[in-house]
Amino acid sequence: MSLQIEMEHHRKALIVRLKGELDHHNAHLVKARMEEAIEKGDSSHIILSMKDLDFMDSSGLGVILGRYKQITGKGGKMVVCDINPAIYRLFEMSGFFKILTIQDNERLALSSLGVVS
Amino acid sequence: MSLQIEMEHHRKALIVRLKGELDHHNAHLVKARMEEAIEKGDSSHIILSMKDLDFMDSSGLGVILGRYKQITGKGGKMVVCDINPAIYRLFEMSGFFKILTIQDNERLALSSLGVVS
Amino acid sequence: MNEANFMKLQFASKSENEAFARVTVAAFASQLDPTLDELTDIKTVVSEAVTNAIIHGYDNRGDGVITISAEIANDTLYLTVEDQGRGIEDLEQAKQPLYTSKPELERSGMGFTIIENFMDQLEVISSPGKGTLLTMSKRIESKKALYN
Amino acid sequence: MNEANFMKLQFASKSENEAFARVTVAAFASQLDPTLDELTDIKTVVSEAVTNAIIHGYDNRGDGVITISAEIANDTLYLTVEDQGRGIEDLEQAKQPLYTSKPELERSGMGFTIIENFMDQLEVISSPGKGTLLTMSKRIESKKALYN
Ligand SMILES: Nc1ncnc2c1ncn2[C@@H]1O[C@H](COP(=O)(O)OP(=O)(O)O)[C@@H](O)[C@H]1O
Ligand SMILES: Nc1ncnc2c1ncn2[C@@H]1O[C@H](COP(=O)(O)OP(=O)(O)O)[C@@H](O)[C@H]1O
Repeated sequence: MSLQIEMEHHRKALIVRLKGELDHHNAHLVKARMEEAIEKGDSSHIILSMKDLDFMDSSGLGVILGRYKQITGKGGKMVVCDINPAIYRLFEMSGFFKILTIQDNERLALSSLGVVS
Repeated sequence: MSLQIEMEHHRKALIVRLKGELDHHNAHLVKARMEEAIEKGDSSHIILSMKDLDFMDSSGLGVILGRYKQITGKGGKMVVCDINPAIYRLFEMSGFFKILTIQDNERLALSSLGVVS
Repeated sequence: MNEANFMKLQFASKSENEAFARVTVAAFASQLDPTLDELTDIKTVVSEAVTNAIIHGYDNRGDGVITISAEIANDTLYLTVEDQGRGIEDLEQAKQPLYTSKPELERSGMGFTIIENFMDQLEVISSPGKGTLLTMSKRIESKKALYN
Repeated sequence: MNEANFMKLQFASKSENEAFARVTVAAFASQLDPTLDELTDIKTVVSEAVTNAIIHGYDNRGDGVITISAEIANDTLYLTVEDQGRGIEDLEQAKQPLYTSKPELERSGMGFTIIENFMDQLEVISSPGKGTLLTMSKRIESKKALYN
């Protein structure tokens, strides 16, 4: 019932892997960790991997939207990958697909950003 | 959160494998299924395997004691095997080891009864 | 499983209880033998309603009490989530997709929309200064129905 | 996690709620970051107390109400389990290992003994015709204490 946040810099992309359950209780952690990495790091883009995210509610939508605004404000892009069907429905309902790019997995996300090694 | 009961006749022994959680809610099922098998079958002994039993409380102790009395009343023996530490403590607390034989696994249980093929 | 069953849960308005509330309602609802998707819907709805009570109802103070009740009657789960917090002034506005009164907290404004989508029915009763009561229901297409 | 947290749960005296009650209290207690052994102890104790309320308190009728309360203060879990059932006439006898008033139901008479063993403290208040209240506590050797 807890959340783990894993981060990896890959060329110009910051890969963020969320594992466990993302809700209001831990959304501020995701915000703080990502905000810091975006400000300090030299990544232009964010890849958000939800492969091992078992649960997410609208508090997750809020924190993702916040980071989307942050990275696009710096001229970067955000790609979300490995979304399970339940989270897909939340994205759909909120019209996120109009602004977010989604990809099946990290590899495709990287290549869509043109940062594959 | 439910219980599965698997039964197998092996020579003169009835092997009963309990899987899941054994409590008051389903103890009567264990009683009914085992009672029937003991009465109808031609098994002299019972081997109770708890390898995949994740939870048991004192309702389990009651139904085991009941079957112990039933099989010994017919001159048979009862061997319990693959007990996890939590269930071991329940057995210990209730003095069950004075009457029940325990073995590490089914194979040893069978050979202790002298019914290995 | 056909006789009505019920439970009522009360807990402190602390964010660590959001996961606890989800697990509890899901454990209760599992008596209806829902699919994994249905269970996720229910967990999400509980999470939305409880989070709203904490953030909006009690302004993130941990000293409020949140009450959940659940009843299973035939194949339907009836659910209520209640707080004695600040209440909602304009309910129609609150229910608009993407509307939030706390954008500074990075709220998405999607809570009510999600609840309405995932449940068959939602009724909200709220009085400013008194609190908010959500009454919901969801029919579970019980897998067991095939055998009974 | 150091501020006190609490929850209160009420449910119908039906045997399908035994597992539900175990899961709920375990989910709440998990905030103390207990070991798996400690969590199993807590689940077992809840199972014993709730089963007793159902079988003995309410004589297996499903129309009674069982109330559980739990509080976490510092590193200790405080737990109560209450019914408004038949009550216990002779408490000393009831607590004897292997004593049961319902041997015909294959009860082992080990419920109270297990509760006393698995919890640090047990107090029983019971009045015949009125009901039974168990008050218990257990200190959790929090793994988190190492880091805080
Ligand atoms: N329990 C509540 N108490 C007070 N206000 C609430 C409550 N639930 C919802 N609201 C109001 O309704 C608005 C919309 O809620 P919701 O759709 O869940 O979005 P969000 O929680 O992201 O703001 C909230 O911003 C708040 O103003
Ligand atoms: N909630 C209760 N209401 C009434 N009687 C109870 C209750 N809990 C326990 N008792 C009495 O105490 C006895 C001992 O309980 P316990 O040690 O749990 O064994 P068991 O449940 O196997 O009978 C019971 O047989 C019953 O007579």
